[in-house]
Amino acid sequence: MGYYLSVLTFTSITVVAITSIYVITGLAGLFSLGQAAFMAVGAYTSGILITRLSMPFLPAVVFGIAAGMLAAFLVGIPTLKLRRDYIALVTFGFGEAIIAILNNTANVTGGAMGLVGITPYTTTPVAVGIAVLAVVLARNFKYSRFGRQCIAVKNDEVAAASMGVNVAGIKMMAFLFGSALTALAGTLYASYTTYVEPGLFVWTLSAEWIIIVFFGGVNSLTGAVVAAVLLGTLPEILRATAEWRIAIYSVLVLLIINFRPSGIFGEYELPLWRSIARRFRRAG
Amino acid sequence: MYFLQQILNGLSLGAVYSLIAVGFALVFNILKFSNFSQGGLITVCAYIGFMITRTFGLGLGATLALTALAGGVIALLVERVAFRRLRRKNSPLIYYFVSSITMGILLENLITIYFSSNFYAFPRFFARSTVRFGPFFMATTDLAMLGISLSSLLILMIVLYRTTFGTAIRALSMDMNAARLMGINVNFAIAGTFFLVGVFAGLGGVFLGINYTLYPQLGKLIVKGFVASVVGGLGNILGAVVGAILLGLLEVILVGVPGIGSGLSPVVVFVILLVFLIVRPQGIAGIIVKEKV
Amino acid sequence: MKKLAIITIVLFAAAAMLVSASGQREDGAIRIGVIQDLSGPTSVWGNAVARGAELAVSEINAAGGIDGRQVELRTYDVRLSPQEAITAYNRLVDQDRVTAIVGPPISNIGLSLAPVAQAKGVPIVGSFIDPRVTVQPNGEPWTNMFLMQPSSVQYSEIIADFALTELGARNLAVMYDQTNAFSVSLVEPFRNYVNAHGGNVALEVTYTSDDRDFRTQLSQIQRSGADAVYLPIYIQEAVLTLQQAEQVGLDIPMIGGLDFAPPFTDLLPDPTLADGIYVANNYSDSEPQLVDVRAAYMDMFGEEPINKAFKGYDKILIIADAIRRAGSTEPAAVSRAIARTSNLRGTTGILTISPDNHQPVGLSMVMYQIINGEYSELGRHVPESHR
Amino acid sequence: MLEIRGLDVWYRHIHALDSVDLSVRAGEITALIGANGAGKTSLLNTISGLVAPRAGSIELEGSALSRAPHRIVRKGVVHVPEGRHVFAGLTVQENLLMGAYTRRKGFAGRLQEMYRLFPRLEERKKQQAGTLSGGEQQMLAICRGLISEPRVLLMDEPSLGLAPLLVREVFELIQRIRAMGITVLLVEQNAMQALAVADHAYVLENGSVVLSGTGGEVLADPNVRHAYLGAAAD
Repeated sequence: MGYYLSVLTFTSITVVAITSIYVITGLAGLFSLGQAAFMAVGAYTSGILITRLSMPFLPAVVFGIAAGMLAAFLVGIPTLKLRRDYIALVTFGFGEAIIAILNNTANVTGGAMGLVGITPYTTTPVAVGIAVLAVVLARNFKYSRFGRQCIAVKNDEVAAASMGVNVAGIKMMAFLFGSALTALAGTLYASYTTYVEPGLFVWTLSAEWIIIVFFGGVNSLTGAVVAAVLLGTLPEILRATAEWRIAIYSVLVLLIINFRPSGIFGEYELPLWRSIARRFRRAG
Repeated sequence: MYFLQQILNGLSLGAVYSLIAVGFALVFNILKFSNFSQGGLITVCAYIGFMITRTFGLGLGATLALTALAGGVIALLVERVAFRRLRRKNSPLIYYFVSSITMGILLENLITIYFSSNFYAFPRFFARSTVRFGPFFMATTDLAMLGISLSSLLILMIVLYRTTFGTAIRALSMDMNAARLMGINVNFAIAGTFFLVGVFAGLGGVFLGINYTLYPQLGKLIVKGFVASVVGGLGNILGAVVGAILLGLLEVILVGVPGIGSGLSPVVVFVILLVFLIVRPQGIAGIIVKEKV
Repeated sequence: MKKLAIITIVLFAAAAMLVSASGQREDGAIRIGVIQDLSGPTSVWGNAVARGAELAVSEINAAGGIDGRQVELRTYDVRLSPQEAITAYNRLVDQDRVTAIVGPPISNIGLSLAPVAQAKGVPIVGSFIDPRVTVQPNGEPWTNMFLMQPSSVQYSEIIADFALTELGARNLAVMYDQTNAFSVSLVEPFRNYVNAHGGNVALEVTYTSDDRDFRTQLSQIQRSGADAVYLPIYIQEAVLTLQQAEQVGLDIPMIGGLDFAPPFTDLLPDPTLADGIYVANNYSDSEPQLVDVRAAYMDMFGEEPINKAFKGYDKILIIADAIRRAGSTEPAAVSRAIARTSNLRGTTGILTISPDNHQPVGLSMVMYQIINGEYSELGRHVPESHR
Repeated sequence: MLEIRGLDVWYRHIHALDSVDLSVRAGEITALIGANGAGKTSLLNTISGLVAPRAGSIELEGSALSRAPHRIVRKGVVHVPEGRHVFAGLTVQENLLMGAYTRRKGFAGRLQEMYRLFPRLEERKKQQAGTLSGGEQQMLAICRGLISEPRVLLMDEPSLGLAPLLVREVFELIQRIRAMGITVLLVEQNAMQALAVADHAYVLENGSVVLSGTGGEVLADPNVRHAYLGAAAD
């Protein structure tokens, strides 16, 4: 039982992270190779507050999210105006810089030896609940005015601007919202494993998330969430294949990308979600 | 004196990065995405080179040649498996990126599966480990690497700028459909480019293996090539080399700066990168080559 | 579109069911878990530990098993991820119902497993060098975490003492990887010991795991006038360091960590490059039982065992010994027995585990000097304070 | 020379060409006119292999034309695309070299012919094509198509965006190309001028052929006059 619960908890945390990538990459078309660093910001902020100041979970999470958003704002201001190829590079550089800072402030963060003894506040129901909340928030964002503007910007910035969309503003909004979710995933993670170290948040993790979103279908939130669950548990399912499992995983992803480039879900959304969203819009 | 020696060190580090950055630039030039499968490719090549020397007991030259050839062939396979279908379906660029990262993970893991219960290293190819020029010195492998990367780069330039096939590759990178209308076999030309990328990965892999021993994550270094190639101007080959050498110099110099050292140099590199991209978004290449941004 | 999605989900569900059904225990066999990095950046070590454990189990089974019962291994890859380690641990405990677990040589994995193991009760015998893996912040040991090699404190004290007493060094320099927990954990105790015993750490220089050029750091060491330099670094960087030290002209004595143990010199372009290096290893090649294990390993896997393979072997010995003494395969009983391991002859030394901190007691390290590219044994070294 | 039967082209959900029949006779100029989005460019792109048809056949002198662009060019069917699409970073001479990619033998001689045809290109042969004026680029694009000595030249909007004087020059050139014995399939928005030089003409509307005949017949059609020439006549 404990085994299934731990898989469920980690999967829920992955789902939170994936909704953030869905918002940033799927909706706004921004390509962040340093998103894992925002997870680190959330994890370390909450972890330090909990261990050093004995802060309770909820305020620590709030501070974690706020720190993530602040970092996103600072990175976003100069970056989001650049061409898209450069956003990947700058976020990548930011990720490396954050890891360097974490390693170099050992008296606060524990450096490479990590931050230990974070109180395990994240229980399975908390993680699942927050995952559901994150998905609902992302869905509402998608069907809101801002979501539609994001999609317009992703498809054609010039056209979107000519229709009166504040391109830089909407990109910033998606980046802030997404990074808040990433930081949230980080706070959950820190309070589940009770231990974080800088090496966990390298760019390959950001790349893995992007792969998951594309696997599910970059235009489908349903797809992203389902892919997070499937690919999050796949290494677990393949555990018995030992060293082969990551190779099998990669082959599967290559097959999907090649033979079904729109991901397994394409642009499909669960009808239920759409109808709820419609009701939301009417109510709002 | 110390400073000049540091510059020499930075140059040799830059030579390593430039072998990688050129591979990035070549693919970006044509397909407009950063090909992260190159890291896996380099790792595979390093092990292939090692197997070649171990099995046949060959010298450096023959090993390099055979590995470059093998690298080329593997790169053709990578193109076939990871990118050809995407191209046929006109997929957005980000799919190429996802495909390339996944391909890189796959290659790295295949190496892990076959080789990862021990460390391996190339035999020694040079009798003397350093070459001295008066008060300065340079590692023989670094010197060889600098020499071979510069000469292979020169050959690449000749191919690209002096042959019809090379001109076709450049034409392709500017306007793929117009190139088709000229009767250029685009699949063939792209395969040819990947072959070149594989050749560079082969050379790079052997040198990285010689210098840094063999382990499955050897290809991790490609991130430096990525930074260098973007700073150099996306898809510009000469720019990528200059970017790589500047990055090598910068890193070596930063290590010697009190208060920064190696630990905080990623932060400084990030800030410089950011300022650079804001001030000069076309990359370094704008200065050197007038060609496309 | 929907069809493909549904097919994928059904396939996954079927696979998941198949996997969870495979957790049935075979009658009579004792099951031992193995958590290692079979992929990821530390896969070389993980695979070596797993193979060493495999060898030990095959020998135990060939000799009739433990109390007549065969031993079965369950090996899971965790690719240097605490997340994977926690789920792998839970799976070994809940699905596979193992008696004990062979842990990895990676402290970060140990740190994330300690609280889980405390809660779930199945012991882990690992070679996590960080003392925080076995001892809680309040000074109590983590009930189910065990270390079977010198901790980073014991280890760096052995080396510091060796440098001060045997080499007569007073001014020491340290170069380490700031991004690597193993490397970092070996610095502070070294500095403390040296400073407390009449020496002085003149210079500490760092690099990061992405760096490939250490010549600047090595020149700084050379200019610092240190008598000797301590290098608690990983094997790839160790190879680079020696090559570059030669270029820089740094030729003061170097004292290496475990990564300088064989097959280190084989990785150098020229083994004599390592001449004059002092190395601490867990075991001595001259010890007779090691010869047989090495031969058996080469027989089984067709290659030389590295240091970590012997540790994998010994971890199984400790667990098997504890099961025999406990007369039970109940994890709690086995855990208590492991805590009372005493004078067990392993390949890496005489293993005694202290019930107070779950770390080995009085474990010496065998010192070597590399001469003409060959390891020349200087005997075991134990500081006064460790006896 | 070129026989097109029942050609159907789709872009995802858009039906670009709807069973188009069309024949281009050897040695003639065949004009294709129609409004924006009528499918003219789609038709040329399909002939030159850039777009794959869902149904239909394209035959060159009685044998089916390959679908791979480089084989089509080798067969002598060459497409001068709309918007010129010269290789901006290549020099003028390199652009022409690319034009002769499939027929490199005798390139030097044909290069001189092209330079004789357009002395301005020779003056600028070392200059990057992107730095040329619009008219020069158009000439370069046409020369690049001609230099492989095609049998059929597909020309897409060669007069687009050019000053009136240059437009006249282009149409004179088209007639000269016919005089060289090269068959021309011409797509033009400038219907009046196109029809004036065309031996045969087709009118496309919403992906279907709605009218065909000799240039004069089509020019005389009242609907055509109303739809395409109204503005020009005023």
